[in-house]
Amino acid sequence: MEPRSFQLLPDAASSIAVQVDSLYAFFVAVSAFFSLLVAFLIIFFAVKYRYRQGFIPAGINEDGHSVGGMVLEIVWSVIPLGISMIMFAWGASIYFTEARPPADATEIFVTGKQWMWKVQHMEGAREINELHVPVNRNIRLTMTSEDAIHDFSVPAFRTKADVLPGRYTTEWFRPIKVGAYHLFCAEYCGTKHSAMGGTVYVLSEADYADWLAKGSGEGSIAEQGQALFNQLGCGNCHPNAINNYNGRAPNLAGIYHTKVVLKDGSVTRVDEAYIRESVMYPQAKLVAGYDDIMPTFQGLVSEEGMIKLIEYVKSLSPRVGSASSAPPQPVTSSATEQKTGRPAVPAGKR
Amino acid sequence: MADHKAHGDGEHHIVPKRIYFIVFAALIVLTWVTAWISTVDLGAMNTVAALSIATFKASLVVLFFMHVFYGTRLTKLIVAAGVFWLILLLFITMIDIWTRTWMGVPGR
Amino acid sequence: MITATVPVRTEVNYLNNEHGLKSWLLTGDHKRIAVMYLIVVTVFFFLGGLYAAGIRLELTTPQGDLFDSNTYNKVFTMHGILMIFFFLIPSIPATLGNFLIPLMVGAKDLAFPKINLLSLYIYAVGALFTLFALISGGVDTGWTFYTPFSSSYSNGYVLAVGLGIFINGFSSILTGLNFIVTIHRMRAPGLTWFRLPLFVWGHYATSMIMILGTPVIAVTLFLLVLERGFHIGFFDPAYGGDPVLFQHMFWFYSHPAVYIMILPSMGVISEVISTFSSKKPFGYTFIAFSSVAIAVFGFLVWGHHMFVASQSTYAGLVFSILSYIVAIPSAIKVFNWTATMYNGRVRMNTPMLYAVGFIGLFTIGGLTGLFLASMGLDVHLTDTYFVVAHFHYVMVGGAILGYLAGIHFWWPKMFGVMYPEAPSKVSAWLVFLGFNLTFFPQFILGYMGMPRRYHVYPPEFQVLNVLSSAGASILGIGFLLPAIYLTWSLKYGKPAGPNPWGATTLEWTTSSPPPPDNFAVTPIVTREAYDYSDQEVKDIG
Amino acid sequence: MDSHGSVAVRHHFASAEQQKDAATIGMWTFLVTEVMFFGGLFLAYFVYRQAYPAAFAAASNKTDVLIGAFNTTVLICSSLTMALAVHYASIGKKNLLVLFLILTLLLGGAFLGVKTIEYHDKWVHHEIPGAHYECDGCADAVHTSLFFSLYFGMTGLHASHMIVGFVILVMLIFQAKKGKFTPEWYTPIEMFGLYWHFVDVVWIFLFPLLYLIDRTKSGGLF
Ligand code: HEA
Ligand code: HEA
Ligand code: CUA
Ligand SMILES: [Cu+2]
Repeated sequence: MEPRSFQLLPDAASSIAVQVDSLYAFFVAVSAFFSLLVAFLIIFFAVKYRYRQGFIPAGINEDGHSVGGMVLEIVWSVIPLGISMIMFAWGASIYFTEARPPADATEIFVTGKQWMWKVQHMEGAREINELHVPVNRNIRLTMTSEDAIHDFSVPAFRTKADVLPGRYTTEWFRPIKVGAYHLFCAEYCGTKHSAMGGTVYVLSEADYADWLAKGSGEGSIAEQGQALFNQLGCGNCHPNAINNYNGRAPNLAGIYHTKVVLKDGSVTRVDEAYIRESVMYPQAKLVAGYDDIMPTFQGLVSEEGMIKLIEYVKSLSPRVGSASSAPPQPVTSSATEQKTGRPAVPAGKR
Repeated sequence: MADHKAHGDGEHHIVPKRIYFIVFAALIVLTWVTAWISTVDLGAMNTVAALSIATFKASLVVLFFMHVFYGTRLTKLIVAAGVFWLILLLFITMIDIWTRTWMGVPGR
Repeated sequence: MITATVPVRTEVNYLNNEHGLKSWLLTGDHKRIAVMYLIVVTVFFFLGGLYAAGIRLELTTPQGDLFDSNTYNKVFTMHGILMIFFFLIPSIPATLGNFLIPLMVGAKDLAFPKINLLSLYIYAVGALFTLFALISGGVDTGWTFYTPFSSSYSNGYVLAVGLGIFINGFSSILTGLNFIVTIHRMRAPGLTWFRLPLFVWGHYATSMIMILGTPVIAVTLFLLVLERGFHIGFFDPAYGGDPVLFQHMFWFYSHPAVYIMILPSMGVISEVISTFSSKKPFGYTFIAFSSVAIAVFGFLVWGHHMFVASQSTYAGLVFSILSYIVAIPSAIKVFNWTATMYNGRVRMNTPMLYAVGFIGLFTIGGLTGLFLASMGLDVHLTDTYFVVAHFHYVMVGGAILGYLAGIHFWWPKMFGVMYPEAPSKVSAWLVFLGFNLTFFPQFILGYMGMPRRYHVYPPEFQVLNVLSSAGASILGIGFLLPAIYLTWSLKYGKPAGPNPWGATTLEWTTSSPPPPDNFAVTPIVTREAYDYSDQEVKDIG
Repeated sequence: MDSHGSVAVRHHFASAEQQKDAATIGMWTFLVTEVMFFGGLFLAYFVYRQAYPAAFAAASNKTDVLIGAFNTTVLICSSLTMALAVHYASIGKKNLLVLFLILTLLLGGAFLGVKTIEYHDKWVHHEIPGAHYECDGCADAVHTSLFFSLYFGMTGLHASHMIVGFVILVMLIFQAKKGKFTPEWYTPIEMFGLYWHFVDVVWIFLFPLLYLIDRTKSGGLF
C-alpha cells in the first residue's frame, strides 16, 4: 500500500463507516458546544467579576439553595441526561447493526497468532496478513486465536473485535469502496504487536473472482475438514449420514443449529462454540443417551484444523439461516465430484 | 461528635450467654442438615438449599456472635454495604455470562 | 468557619518539634507522613515522566529506532504502572488528604496514626518489588495485565510487579479505612456533615472506592500470580479458564479507580474555586452528593472497557447506559464550579489558574469519555490513541492539574512559606499549553485509527505524532519548574502567615506550618464551611 | 484494629468511647474489604461452576464430605469459644477469658491440622492443579483441574487467614494472662473476635460450595 499523505479523517470504506461518522459528528458537536460554553463562562466570569479593591458584587452571599439555584441544578442535570440518552441509544443501535451479521454474509475464517493473521476462505484459498474481499458484499469473519488475545481492526471499516483463544468471535462489514486499507492488531499481544498487521484489499467482483480462482488447490474448507475428519477417525463413532444412528455417538448430519438435550437435562444449541468444545473437552457437555467414551483431541487439532472440522459439520446440515458462499450440498463421500465444479461466486448471491 | 447520641456501643451491651448456645446449636444442626440435604436429589434446588442454609448460618454468626444485632446503625450500614457490593460484583458479572448466547452470534 | 480560639503563631510546629531521621521514620504525625508521601510520590511521578519522555521520543518517527519493540512495550507498561499505581492513586489522598483531613475536621490526627505509617511502609515495599522488576528488566504486559498474555506469554517480570501492586493495594486500603473512620468519628464538636469542606466529601467518596474496590484487584493479581507462577489455572483457556473473567475482575476495580484519581482532585477544585471567588460554592449539597454518587455508580460501569472483548451485547448495553448516568454527577460539578465564579470576587492566583485549567481540560476529557461509552463509537475508537488522549485529558489535565492546584494552594499551610508568583504562573501556562499540544493531536490520531501500544506505525500518522512529542517537551518543562521553585521556596520563600488566601475552612485557622497537635485548643464549629462574610479579601496577585 | 497499648486513651482521641467506636468502625470496614477480597474468588467460582457443572460435580465428589463437615463443626465450636472469650473479657473474668482463648486456639489448630491432612491427601492423589495434575476416572480433566484451582485458592486463602489469626491469638493469650484486659478496655479481644467470626463465616460458605456439589449419586453421607 502506498503511504498516504497527511489526512485528518480516515477513509470511509464500509457501509457502517458512514453511520459511525455521523454519530461521531454529533458527539463532536455536543462536546464542542459544552466545552466552549464552559470555557466562555469561565473566562467571562474571571474578567467580569475580577477582584477589585472595595468592589463587592450585589448578592454575593446568596447561596445555591435559593429557588433559582434549585431550578438551575435541575436544568443542568436533566439536559445532559437527555442528551446522553440520545448518545446511548444512537450508539447502541449502531452497535446492534455491527454485532449482527446479515444472513447472507460470506463467511471467512481468521486465526490470530503471535504475530500474524491467518485467513481461510470457504472456497479453500488461504492468505497471511492480507485479506481479499469483494466490494459490496457482506462479509462475516469468524475468528479465533492460538495464543494471546488479539484484535482484528480495520479503521477504514470502523469495526474491530477481539480475537480470543478458546472461543470464536464474529465481526462483519460490507466494503463499499475498492482499495487497500490498513489491518491492525488492536489488542496488545506482546513484542511484535505493532507489526501484527497487514492490508485488507477490497476488490471488484471480477478481480475477486480472479483472485479466488487462484485458490489453494486443497479444496474447500469443508472438504479439507472432511479429510481431517477421516484422518482423525471421527467417523468410527460419529455417523455422518442422515438417519444413521449407532448409539455410540451422536449423528452429525443435520445437527448444526439444532438444540440437543444434555446429560444433565439442560438444552444447548449446537453452534461453533459447542462443536469446538465437544472436540476439545468432550465430557464438558455430553449429549443425553451417550457414554463419555470420546477422547479429547486437545493438542491434536490446530485452530485452523478446528475451523475445517466445524465447517465440515456445518456442511452436513442443510443451510440454516446463513447462505454462505460455499455451495450448500453436504460434502459426502461423493463430494470429490463437486470439487472441480466449484463456482467462484456462489450462485444465488446477486 | 455530630451523631453520637445513638451509640449503645460504648456501654457494650452484654449478650446473654444463652443466646450464644442457642446460635451454636443451630449452627451445628444446620451444618449436618446441609451435608445431608446435598445427598437428596432436588435437582437445581440442591444449590439453592445449600446457599440458603449457608446464608442463614452466616447471618446468625454475624448478627449474634459478631453483635451486629445489638450494634449501631453505622455498623449495620457497613455490613449491608459489604454484602451489597459483593452482590454487585457477582450479579453484574453474571449478566455477561448469562446473556452471552442470546444473540446467537459467537462473541457477541 | 469561626472557632472558639484565635490561633496564636506558635514557634513549635510539626516540622521542628522533633529532629533526626528517626523522628520522621517512626512518626505517627499525619503531617509528617504526608510530607514523606509527597517526596516519594513526586519521585515516582518523575520516573513515570521519564518513561513518557521515552515513549514520545520513540514515536517521533514511524520506525522503531530508539528502542526495540520489546523495550518499547516495557517502557509504556512501566509508564502506566508507575503513573497509575505509584503516583496518581496515592497522590492527592496520601499527601494532601493525609495532611488536611484531620485539620479540616478539627482533629489532632487521623484515627489510626500507626496504621497510617504502616500504609506508607506497605507502599514502600510494594514500590520496591516494582522497582526490582524495573531494574531487572521490566514488564511488558501493559498496565492492564490481560490474561492469557500476562500469565502464559509475557517475558517480563510479571510476578514481581504483580506482587508489588498487590502489596501496594493494601496501602491504599488502609489509607481509605483511616479516612472513613476519621471522618465518621473524629469531627470536632459542632462539625456536622454539611459543614464539612467539600474536599472532605471528595475524600470520603474516594475512601469508599478504596475500601470496596481495591481488594478485588488484589485478589485478581493474586490469582494471576498463581496462574503464572504455579500453573494453577484460573483465566487461561488452556487451563479451561475464561480470559474475559479476568477483565471483569480487573475493571471492577480499575474503573472505580479512575474515580479514586479524580474525586480528590475535584475536592481540591471545589476549595480553590470557592476561595479565589470568595464565595460559597454554588450548590454545596449537590457537589457533596455528586461525589458519593460518582463513587457508588462508578462501580456499575466497568464493562465499558470491554465492548469489543466478546462480552455479551446485553451486558454491554447495561454498562453503556450506566456510563452515561455516572457522567451526570460530573456534569453537575462542572456547572456548579462555573456558577461559583458568577458574582464572586475572582482572583487569578496560581492555584486558581490550575483550577480553571482543570475545569476546561476535565470537561474535554469527560466529554470524550462519552464517545467511548457509546458502543457504536467505541468499537472504532477502543484501543486507539483516542482512548490514550481521553485518559490523559482526565488524568493529567484533570487529576494532575487538580493536584498541582492543591499543592500550590496548601503549600503555604504545609511549609509556612510562599513560593514566587511569577514562575508559578509561567509554569501553569506551560503545562496548559504543552498539555493540549501533546494530547489534542492524539484524538485525531485515534479517530484516524492509530492503535495504542504501537511501537511502529504507518507513516501517515507521523505529523501528528511529532506535534504531540513537541508538546510533551513543553509539558515536561512545565512540570519541572514547580519542583524547582517549590523546593527553592522552602529556604528562601517569604513567611506565609496562617491564612494567605482569605480562605475559610478550619485548617486556615491554625498557624502555618501547623503545630504538632494541629490546634492549640480543639475548635468548636458553629458555622458552615464557607462563610466569607467576615473574611477580608485581599489581593495577593 | 488499634490493638496497642493500654487502657489509657491515646492522645488524639477525645474520650475512651470515641476510641473504641473508632476501633469498631475500623474493624468492620476492614472486614468489608475482606469480603470483597474473597468476593473475587467467589465470582470466579460461580462463573466456572455455571460453565462446567459436570466437571465441578465430578471434582467436588472427590473431596471428603465427612472431613469437611467435621472441620466445619470444629470451626463453629471455635467461634463459640471465641464469643464466650469476649463475653468473659467484658465481665472481667480473667481466667475464663484465658481458658476460652486457649480453647479457641486449640480448635483453630485442629482445623488447620485437618486441613493439612486433606492437602496432603490431595497431593498424594495428584489433585493439585499444574503439571502433575491427574484425575482418575474423570474425563474432563481440564475443568476438574479448574475446580481444584478454586478449591486451593479459596481454602488456601482461608487457611492463611486462620494462620494469621492463630498467631495473633497466641499474642492475645499472653497479654490476657498478664491481666492486660479489663471490662473497661478489652478492645483487642473484641476486635479479634470479629476477625475470627468472619473467617468462620467464609468457611460456612466454602463448605457447601466446595464439598457438596451434586452428592446425590454418592449414596448418602456415610
Ligand atoms: C481520572 C481518570 C478518568 C476519568 C475521570 C474518566 C471518566 C470517564 N471515562 Fe474514562 N478512562 C480512563 C480514565 C478516566 N476516565 C482511563 C485510564 C482509561 C483507559 C484505560 C486503559 O484501557 O488503559 C479510560 C477509558 C475509558 C473507556 C474505555 C475506552 C476503551 O478502552 O475502549 C470509556 C468507555 O466508556 C471511558 C468512559 C469514561 C466516562 C463516560 C467518564 C465520565 O466519568 C466522564 C464524565 C465527565 C463529563 C461528561 C464532563 C463534564 C460534563 C459536562 C461539561 C456537561 C455535558 C455533559 C453531557 C452532555 C452528558 N473511559
Ligand atoms: C497518571 C497517569 C499518567 C500520566 C501523568 C501520564 C503522563 C504522560 N503520558 Fe501517559 N499513560 C498513562 C498514564 C499517565 N501518563 C497510562 C495508564 C498509559 C497506558 C499504558 C498502557 O498502555 O499500558 C499511558 C500511555 C501513554 C502513551 C501511549 C503509549 C502507547 O500506547 O504506545 C503515551 C504516548 O504519547 C503517553 C504519553 C504521556 C506523556 C507525554 C505524559 C506527560 O504528561 C508526562 C510529562 C512528564 C515528564 C516529561 C516528566 C517530568 C519532566 C522531566 C523529567 C523533565 C525532562 C523531560 C523532558 C524535557 C521531555 N502515555
Ligand atoms: Cu496481536 Cu496485538
Ligand atoms: Cu472506565
